[in-house]
Amino acid sequence: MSAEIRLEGVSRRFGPGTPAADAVDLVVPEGSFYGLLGPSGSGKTTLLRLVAGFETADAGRILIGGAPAEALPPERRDLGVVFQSYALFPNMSVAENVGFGLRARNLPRRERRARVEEALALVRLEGLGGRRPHALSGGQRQRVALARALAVRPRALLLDEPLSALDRALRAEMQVELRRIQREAGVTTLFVTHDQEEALTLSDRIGLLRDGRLVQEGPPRDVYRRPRTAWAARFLGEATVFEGTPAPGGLTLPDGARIRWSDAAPGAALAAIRPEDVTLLRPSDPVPDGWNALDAELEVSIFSGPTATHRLRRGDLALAALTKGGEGPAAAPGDRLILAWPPERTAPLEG
Amino acid sequence: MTRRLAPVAVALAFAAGSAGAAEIRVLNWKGYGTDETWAVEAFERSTGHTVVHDHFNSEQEMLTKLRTNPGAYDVVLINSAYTRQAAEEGLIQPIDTAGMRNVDDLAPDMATNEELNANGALHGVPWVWGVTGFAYDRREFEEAPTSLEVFWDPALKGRVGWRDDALEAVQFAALATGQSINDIEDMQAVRDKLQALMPQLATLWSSENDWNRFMASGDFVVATYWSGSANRSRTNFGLPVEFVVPEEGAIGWLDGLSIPAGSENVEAAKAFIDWMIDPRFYVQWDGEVGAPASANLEAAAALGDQAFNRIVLGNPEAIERIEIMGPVPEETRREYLELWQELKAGL
Amino acid sequence: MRPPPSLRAREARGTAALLAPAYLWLTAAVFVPLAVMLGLSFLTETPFGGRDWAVTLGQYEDALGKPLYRELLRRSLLLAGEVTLWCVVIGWPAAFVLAKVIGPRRRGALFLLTILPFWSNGLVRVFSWAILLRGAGVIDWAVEGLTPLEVEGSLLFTREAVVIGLVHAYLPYVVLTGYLSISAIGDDLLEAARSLGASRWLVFLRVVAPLSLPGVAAGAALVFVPVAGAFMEPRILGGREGTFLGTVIEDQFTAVFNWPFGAALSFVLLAAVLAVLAVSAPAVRAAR
Amino acid sequence: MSGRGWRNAGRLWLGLVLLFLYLPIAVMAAMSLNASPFYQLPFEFSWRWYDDLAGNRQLQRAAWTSIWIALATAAIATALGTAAAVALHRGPRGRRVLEALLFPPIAVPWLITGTAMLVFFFLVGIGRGNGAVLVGHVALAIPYVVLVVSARLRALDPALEEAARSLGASRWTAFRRVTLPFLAPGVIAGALFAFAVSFDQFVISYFLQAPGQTTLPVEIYAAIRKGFTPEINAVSTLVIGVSMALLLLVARLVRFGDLR
Repeated sequence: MSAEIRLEGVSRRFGPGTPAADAVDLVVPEGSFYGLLGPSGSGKTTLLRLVAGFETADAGRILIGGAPAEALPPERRDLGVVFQSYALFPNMSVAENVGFGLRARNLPRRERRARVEEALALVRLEGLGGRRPHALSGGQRQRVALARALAVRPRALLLDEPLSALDRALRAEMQVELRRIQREAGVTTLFVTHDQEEALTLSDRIGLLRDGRLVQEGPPRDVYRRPRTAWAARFLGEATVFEGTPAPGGLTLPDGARIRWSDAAPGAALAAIRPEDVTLLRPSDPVPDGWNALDAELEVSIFSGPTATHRLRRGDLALAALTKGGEGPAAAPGDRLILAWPPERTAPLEG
Repeated sequence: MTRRLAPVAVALAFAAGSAGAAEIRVLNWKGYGTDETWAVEAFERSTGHTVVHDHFNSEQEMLTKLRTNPGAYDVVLINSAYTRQAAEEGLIQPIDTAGMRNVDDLAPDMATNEELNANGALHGVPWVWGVTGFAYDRREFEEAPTSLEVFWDPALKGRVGWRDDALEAVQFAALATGQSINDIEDMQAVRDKLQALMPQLATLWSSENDWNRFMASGDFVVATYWSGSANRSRTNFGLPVEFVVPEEGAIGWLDGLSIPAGSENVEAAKAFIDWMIDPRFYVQWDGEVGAPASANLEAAAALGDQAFNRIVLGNPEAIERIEIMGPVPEETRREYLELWQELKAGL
Repeated sequence: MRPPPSLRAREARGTAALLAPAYLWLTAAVFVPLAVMLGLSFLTETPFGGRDWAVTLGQYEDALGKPLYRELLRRSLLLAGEVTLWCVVIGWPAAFVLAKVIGPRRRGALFLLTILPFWSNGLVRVFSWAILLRGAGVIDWAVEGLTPLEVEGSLLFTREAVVIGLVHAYLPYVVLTGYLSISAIGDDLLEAARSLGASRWLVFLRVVAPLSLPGVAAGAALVFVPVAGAFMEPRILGGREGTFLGTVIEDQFTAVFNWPFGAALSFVLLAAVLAVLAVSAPAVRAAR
Repeated sequence: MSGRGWRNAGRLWLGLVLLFLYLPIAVMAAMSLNASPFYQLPFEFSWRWYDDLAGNRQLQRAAWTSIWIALATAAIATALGTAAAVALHRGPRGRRVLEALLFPPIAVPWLITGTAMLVFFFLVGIGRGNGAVLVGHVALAIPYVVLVVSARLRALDPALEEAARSLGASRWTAFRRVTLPFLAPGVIAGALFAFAVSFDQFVISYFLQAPGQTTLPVEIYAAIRKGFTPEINAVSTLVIGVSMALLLLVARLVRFGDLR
């Protein structure tokens, strides 16, 4: 019953500045959990509101389950929306909130009550039906908002940064809950957030959005392993970006060092490496053959429990390496070390 | 001392005159004779007509109501100073007094008053007349003041009252500077006189209610007032006040009853006006409530000898000093208003 | 490639449908008549009863030129400013107490009790003030009875009496609009501010005041605007001190038949009042 | 000063404000029971003015006319005003102009608006009568309703209506079941304002009334010209008494307190 969400060339501009959406093509496969990730002001909420019908596109088509929806008013799009502020109706009890959509669809009272109980059970809030929203905790309010959206068995679920208002510990727990509930309901979900860890852990597919343009889309692992641009590399996780002149199988840094990668990307002048893929070696240690190796001067090592972060410098190039807490050569700031990593870990960038 | 009129007697007198029951709409000040319930009921019983009242609070509002409601009124009270203007604007129609029994008893000089007979035809039946002089609280004065100068008496600084009306203020100042109210030459003298009056004033009154309350509570001890109202303050409200026609002269006014141009009940209107100038109506009105002097000599004569109007307005020497208010061109009226506002604003 | 009858167009039509009844009614009953009066203010005479009239700017030359009317405009704006100031100073804290200190059970009743005085007849209220403020009136009797103070002379017929009468008539506007905007400020906001160590006064100043300013400013405008044109309270309570532009405008309609000048004066007053609001609006926004 | 101290100071302040608001009304009520027609002290209890009032058919008729016109005005002005406030809240183009247009009916002295209406209705042929009076009253009441409801609307979280729409409620259902309950205090305050503007409206009624018809303020204003009798205080005291009872009843029904 769940449906695919498809955006084709969707644009929306608020006045002269950068467009909120610039010819965006995006597909949320049926039943999947799609994380739309972007800094604030990137237009991600606008995209969500365009799908929900609270905004009207200047151009482009929005298809839900293959049917055009851009001319439909919000109430006829059959979508469940969870707002960042939860937007629970202050003058209604939890049960009335969750049952609101069912009442709008004129379901008989008996069935309505059953569906409300079912939705509350799904979010583990049985028995709280009589409470008023302002008598609930943040986590509870968030789950009521979810139950309300799911109760109508929508064709798709739209979540606008649903966890941002929660504290750290509760957020981690709710991430797991959210994913469980979505799987059980099997509903197509478009989820908007600026928190990359949340996007990576929850999503089947993620899309990176910048200034209204979809920079990259794909499974989290692929997008993380093979960012398309320098911005994507730096925005999603941490990365060291090398800039040089193209060379066969890699590129040559201004200071002559060679960076090799295994993909077929002739002519690429930029490449990125994740700090966790780098192994730190003493100059005297042997470098496995075929690996990249750069020597640099250690500036600082930051120990943070399970891992340690190392900042190094090579001329005007800042480099970073991440090692498990206890491992890595004993070195003091100012020592020279070798950063080594296999070519397949290097990600050539388009621009 | 009030003698209840036998309704039957009244009914007989008017039975002949009624031509089909009509609804007469009267436009007048509120509580100024025509809307006395007993008078209206007596008239309605005897003629079968019904009487409905609408009120105004200034002559300008009365004229505005006539201008914007052609045909809405059948009888309207107009001060003789405005009758000519209303006639020229075509707001009121000439009155053929045939069939009006009491017209013959009207005081000749009033019946032929040139203002009421604008462009040669009777436009306003003289009804009541009176004087604007002043009244004082007799408990506050050893001997009765007789001159307007009492308002400028330094001993009474801050304890005198005037009406908040530019025309009346200028006319009183004219009298106080020896000029005629209908022909004021020396406006500078008027301005200086009024300038000197300002510090003397406790406040300005603009309605009978104001006057009665300010006098009763001692806010002022002497204030300009209308003779009819002074009569009411004594009879109806029992205030210890005496009315005075000042030596320098007083502002006389003559109120006439007119029939608006668009009226459809002219005969019924004439019957009502006839009843209003009937001595029996007047004596009861004066006795129970207190009224200005009647323009009907029979009615004036029918008053008891203790009646206020007979004592105060009866003596010829006082009448001599009264000058009836004439029409004032709009331009002059605005000039007086601006002067009065400047004085009040202390400029 | 715009979608067929786009949502935004349908939304705009919906909004227009909601606006239309109220604004058509206002147009027919207020704006057109006032436009007629505005037209009138450019004539020499009221075109009734066959008077001849001509188009002129004379009315405005007098209204703005003559010292009497300029002085009265100044006094009227000052009076309106003072009354508005008193209403805000008295009404704003009262609104805060009503919204945040009084318990929910009694708040509804007290909220309505502040509206009730509006329903008593304006004239009777003003006369009641006349009774209260008169020398040997009820207040004097009470003050002399309860306190050693000796009240010399009466407050009646002074500018203070007019201010008291007007503050009494218009205070509820500030209390109510203030209440409506303060009650919308979440308690959690106040608690957060208190938890950060702000004293009660600082909370009012830094949190409640800025957030409720738009409501109170709207209330202040509802006071300032009509008070500038008031004529009943000044005339009855002001005595000789009671001459303001409002009373002069009334005279043009009741003492003389000079509608054009009366209209010109009121449009000058309206322009002055709107100018003051336009100047104070940014100040209010800046204060937030 | 401790928290408790400040709260009591606050309650005292509100108490003083209410005392100030009700002082003249108390005097009015007292004077309606005082025998002297000119409010002379000493106070002498008497029902005299209430007896006169019972006999005064004209004043009673005026009071009833005032009440039903005020109720009609409140109903119409509140409906139109609330709709306009909601529309304005959506920020249509020209919103600033539309909001500025609300001020002239409040700013221009009612004397001018009254005369303007009289002239215009006369020219257009509507003429005078209770219909014209109602048109005038509603026009003066609408701005107050719009301003009061807008003050409340500003505090409304826009996502609420959007949430309802997304759940399948049409624009009207969403407004009726979500926005309106939140607006209740504002709408009721607006209605009470509208009632007050009409009930206490002298100028417009005076100009637009047909002969023979009258409303309470007009009756009182005219009576004041000629020996104002405390009968007027009696009818005003009765009206205040009735409306106070009515208001407290409304307060019971619509618990303003907890409607955030």
